[in-house]
Amino acid sequence: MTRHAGAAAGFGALLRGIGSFVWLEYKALLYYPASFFMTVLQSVINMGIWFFLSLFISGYADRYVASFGGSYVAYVVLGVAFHEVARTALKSPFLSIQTAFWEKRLETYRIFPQGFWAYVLGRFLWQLLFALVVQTVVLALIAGLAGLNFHPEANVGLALLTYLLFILSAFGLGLLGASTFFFLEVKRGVEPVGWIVDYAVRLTSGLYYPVTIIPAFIRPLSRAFPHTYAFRAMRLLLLQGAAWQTVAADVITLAVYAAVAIAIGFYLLRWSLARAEAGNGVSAVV
Amino acid sequence: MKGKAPAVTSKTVLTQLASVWTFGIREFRMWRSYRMNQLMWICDILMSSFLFFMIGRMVGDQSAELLGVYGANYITFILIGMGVNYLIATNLHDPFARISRVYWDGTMDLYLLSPMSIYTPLVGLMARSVIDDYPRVFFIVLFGTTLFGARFALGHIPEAILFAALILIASFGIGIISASTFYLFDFKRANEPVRFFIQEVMAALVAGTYYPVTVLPYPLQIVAALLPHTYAYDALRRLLSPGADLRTPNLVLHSALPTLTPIQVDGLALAAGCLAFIPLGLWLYKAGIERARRSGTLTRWQ
Amino acid sequence: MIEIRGLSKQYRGAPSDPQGTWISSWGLGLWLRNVFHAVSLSASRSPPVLALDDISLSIGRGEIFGLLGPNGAGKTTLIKILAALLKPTSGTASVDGWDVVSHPERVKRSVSYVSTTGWMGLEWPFNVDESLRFYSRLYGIPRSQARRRIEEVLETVDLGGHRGKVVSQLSHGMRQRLVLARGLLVRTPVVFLDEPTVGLDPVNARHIRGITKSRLSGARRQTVVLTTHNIQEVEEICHRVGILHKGRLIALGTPAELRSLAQDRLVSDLRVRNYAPGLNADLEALPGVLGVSCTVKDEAGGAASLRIHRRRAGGSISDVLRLLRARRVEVSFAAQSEPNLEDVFLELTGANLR
Amino acid sequence: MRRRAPKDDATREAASPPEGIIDVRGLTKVFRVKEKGQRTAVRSFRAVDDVSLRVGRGEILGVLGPNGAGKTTLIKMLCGLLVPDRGAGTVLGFDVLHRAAAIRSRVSLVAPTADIGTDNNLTVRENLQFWAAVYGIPRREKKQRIDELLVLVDLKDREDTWPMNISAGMRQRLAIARSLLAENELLFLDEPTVKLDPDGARRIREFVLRINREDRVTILLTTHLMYEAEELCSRIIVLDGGRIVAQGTAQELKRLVRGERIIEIFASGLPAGTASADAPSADAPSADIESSIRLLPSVLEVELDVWDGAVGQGRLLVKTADVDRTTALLLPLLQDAGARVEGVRSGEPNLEDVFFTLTGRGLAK
Repeated sequence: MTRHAGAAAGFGALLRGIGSFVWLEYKALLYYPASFFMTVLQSVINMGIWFFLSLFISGYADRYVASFGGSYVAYVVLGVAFHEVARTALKSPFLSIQTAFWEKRLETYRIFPQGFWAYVLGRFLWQLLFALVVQTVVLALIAGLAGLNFHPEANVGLALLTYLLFILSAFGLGLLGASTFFFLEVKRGVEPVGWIVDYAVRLTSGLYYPVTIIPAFIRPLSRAFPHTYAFRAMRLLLLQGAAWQTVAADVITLAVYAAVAIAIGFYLLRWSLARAEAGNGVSAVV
Repeated sequence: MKGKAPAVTSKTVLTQLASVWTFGIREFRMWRSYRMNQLMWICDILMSSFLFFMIGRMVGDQSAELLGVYGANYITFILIGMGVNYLIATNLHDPFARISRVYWDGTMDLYLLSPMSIYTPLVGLMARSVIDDYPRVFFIVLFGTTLFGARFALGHIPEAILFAALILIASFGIGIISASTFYLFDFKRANEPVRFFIQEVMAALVAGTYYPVTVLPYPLQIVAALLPHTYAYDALRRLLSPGADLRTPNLVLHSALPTLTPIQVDGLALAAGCLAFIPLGLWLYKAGIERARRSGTLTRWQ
Repeated sequence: MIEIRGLSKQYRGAPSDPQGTWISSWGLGLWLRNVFHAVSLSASRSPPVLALDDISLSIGRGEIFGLLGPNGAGKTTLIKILAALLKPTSGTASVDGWDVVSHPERVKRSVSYVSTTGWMGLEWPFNVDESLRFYSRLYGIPRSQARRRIEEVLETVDLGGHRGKVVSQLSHGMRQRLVLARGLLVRTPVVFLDEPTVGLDPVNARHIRGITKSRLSGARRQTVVLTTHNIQEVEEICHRVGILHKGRLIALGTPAELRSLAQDRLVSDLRVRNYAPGLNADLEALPGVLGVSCTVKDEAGGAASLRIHRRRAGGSISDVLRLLRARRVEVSFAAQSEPNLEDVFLELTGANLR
Repeated sequence: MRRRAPKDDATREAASPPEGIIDVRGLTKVFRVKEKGQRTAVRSFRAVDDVSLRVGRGEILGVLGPNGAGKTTLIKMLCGLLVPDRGAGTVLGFDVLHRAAAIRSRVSLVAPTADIGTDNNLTVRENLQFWAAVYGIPRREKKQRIDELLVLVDLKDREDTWPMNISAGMRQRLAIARSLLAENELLFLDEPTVKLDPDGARRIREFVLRINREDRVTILLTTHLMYEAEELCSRIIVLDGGRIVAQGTAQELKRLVRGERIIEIFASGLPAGTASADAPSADAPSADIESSIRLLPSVLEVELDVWDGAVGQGRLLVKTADVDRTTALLLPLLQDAGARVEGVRSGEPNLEDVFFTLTGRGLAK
């Protein structure tokens, strides 16, 4: 019984810790409002580039996306918006650990019983909310200015569920990547998991062009990443107005992917952290 | 030590050049100790080229109608755009980053406490683009032609080199302006607004790296006319793409100056950019240093 | 309170490859190299570093224990192990009855760890007050108590007047006090202070020493372990001292006990005029003189400072003075000091008298 | 090593300064600090306030003060890295306000963190090569000068090591070697021993004295360590809150501390008498030595305590207002009287006491 009470108290402490880190990120944003503005602008520009590029070649490309509503512009814009959020989730854990490590805050957080996990989760939560808001605004902007042919009977609820599972899968991969910070000692630059996923996703998951035009020998690679299932399901649901039966397999795959990736990622990160403390520690100076 | 006083008292142009050379050597050593990292950008070039190769597959081989004056090969069109971006990356990005670094690690004080010109550390950076950027341009051409079916016209190589030099100088001017904001306006964060707006916002969106400027709404085309990038992309694509048209006007400024050929207009616009940005950059940089000398913000430590 | 038995810590050596140290690689090159090191047993990693070598020690409740040693002696490593931030390679350690390896979470609840070396890991968007509120939440201090405790520690470290300042506006000394305040928020049985006064001017340093002595050890009855390479600090506030050198505990005892280790030594400081080269050799030839170090300040006037290390038995300062008088060297000042901990340290490690 | 001969344009543009290498009056610097908070406010902060000082050729001047006293700000103004708000004067004969660039190219600075100016991508020797080019040292002199400096700072055997693999003390010496490359006659050392362990700090101090003595480098150094200033500096100025609160030699400053100090001397061969049961008589030799000590300047009180009359073993306590002067005279006097001094201990005031006396800031309890 005491064990349960202890676990509950620990969980409560973790939640308060997460809240504190969200507060910290919020203060950081107020401290440098310019960087907030620049981040938003960057997202708008990135979307703008892909919008104009897809507009430029839409005359040629529309026929390749006939099964997704037939508009290449809508196809790309939707993909980019969703991908940016997933990318945030993918990169967040590693970047959080890296930043805190070099600012010598990581060790400080280890002083507190739940500090490390509160930090990783709190920062992830903040960045996710931030990215969601920004990408929604950007999407609304494009839809308002140029018009996107959303299907009038789209199953929005299922699309949102898919989106959530997609983000969770990416976060699981992110935790996996973050663990390389300690056990592969990737202290600078980028980590391999996120890097490989990012590259492979851009090339094979159907983000910028349908999977069908990829050479057959590369195509199997696309099945290894949650993005492929998520992009297909969300585009079918929102642009084609597909029934839930069409995307059920994708959604279930995503759910399994999310559960497995988060479990493995969490376990590996915990293990690598323990390994680091048995070795050279988690501070920048030894 | 020799007792005889050296004849050289104030630094001559030659000794200033020697310091520039030393900065270049140092850049090379740094590059060399990070040499494994070169693998990363080779992967990067391969990935980007492959990405646009795939997008190009949707366009197909018969894209003369799409590209208009820029010939008929979409991957060539893209690779020239990316190549120019790689070529000017160091010049645009590193001056600010380097000034920021010498501020944070305190070396700016020591640089000033020497007979060296205040511009030497910046000019030394140009060496970085020789070892860091030029090979990228080479690799993107190599991969493009061998793997992704890009074709280049070889009839105007000297003119193309001239245009490459012009955009290098102009971008260096923008780089110095960006660096001078560090001291002039106390932009001490990683992101610097001047470069951000010129490069990441305006140039990225409207100069036409991935699509011709003509696809943009007309007001954005006017914005594009203000950027040196636009003219570099235009001229280099016309000069290097097979089947390109050297005569038909394409940009806003081309139509405004109908008596000159588009290439001539591009050249004039780029030269004007160099003449405007370099002196402005040097002046702002000096003003920034003087301002920091008054406010005591040359380096982090006080 | 703290029990340490046979504690050792070995760091994996950082590769010191002359072309591209670990810090200079990132991305693909770094991954490949690290994977290679991970799978290859014969990889040419640099040898491991033994940071702590078989340390045994026990520290009682309410004690102020000083860990003295030069840079790189292993002081910080020991403290980090005791704070459960690092696991030992072998040996055991327990803090307040909890083993640091098997119960790190309990140990973390029993200790405050204050490290002020280098960049202190403060939160730049927060001001002093917000920082302490942030830390009190991470410590899980109930909201109802947090306010009172924050006021209390602000008063202790004398930052009450600066509560609205963000980190970038604080001076170095204030930042150090803010880190100390973080450690004081919880009333743990043990407090670790890692170089609490390094780089501070005497006023700030004394303030922190005062807090350590009167507040932590005195009023709050906390056990304090502090590391320092400042000898006066140890003599001033520590009940007991351990001297670490190259990872080994080479001496342990009260400051007075340790001083007695160098009991047979005396150090005489003389300031002279008309110093002439060659005097050193003659002085060293005197009975009981172990060594003479001399710094000449003004060659023309022959003004110099002499530091003479002597054995207590055999010879006396008179011999020195007589020799100087014979050489017409004018003594403007003479002082003889009892060995202090610095001399003990130098005696034990042989780091002076090269 | 020999200083380079005065540079041509230096001699042409400014008559060689007879009044001192540094001669400044009324230097003042006010910083405007942005208070970023709920509302951004600008607060001004007087970092250096009306400082006048003069440094002669070959001198080591110490600037002593707590953190934030304005030491670094003062140095930066003297280097030409910071424009003073008010004040005038010359450094190396150049006007501090209008010829800052000329000053900058002729002085050297070692910053408090040794890592400033040390590039981790270059080895020890390559670092010096890099800076040699920055300082415009002719190619043919470069190698020889670097070799000499490496020997001087005792880093010859580490010349191919990466800076991060040598100790903090060695990096500090590398920084000093870097500053000596330019062979400037004026060197600013900003807290040269901060963050070093005692042994490392001692080596730096010995080294500072050596370059001052052998290379005739004029040095201005800042520190907040009292004994360091005392050991190194021919003159010390004490800075607090941007103002000079005292200046003089270490001895002069110590004299400022009011209150008595005690010199304790253990000796044999002292004339017995006082300690014996007999009433002190005028003809006893002990009374004689006591009274003659009492006649020495600054002596306030004398107490002789002989516990072994046979060999005259005992202790002499002298209370004085000026330890140095008394000691200087006391020791020969005792020797003349045939006493064999075995030990001297003096409660000498250190500069820390001076500092507290001057700034009126006691211990923060």
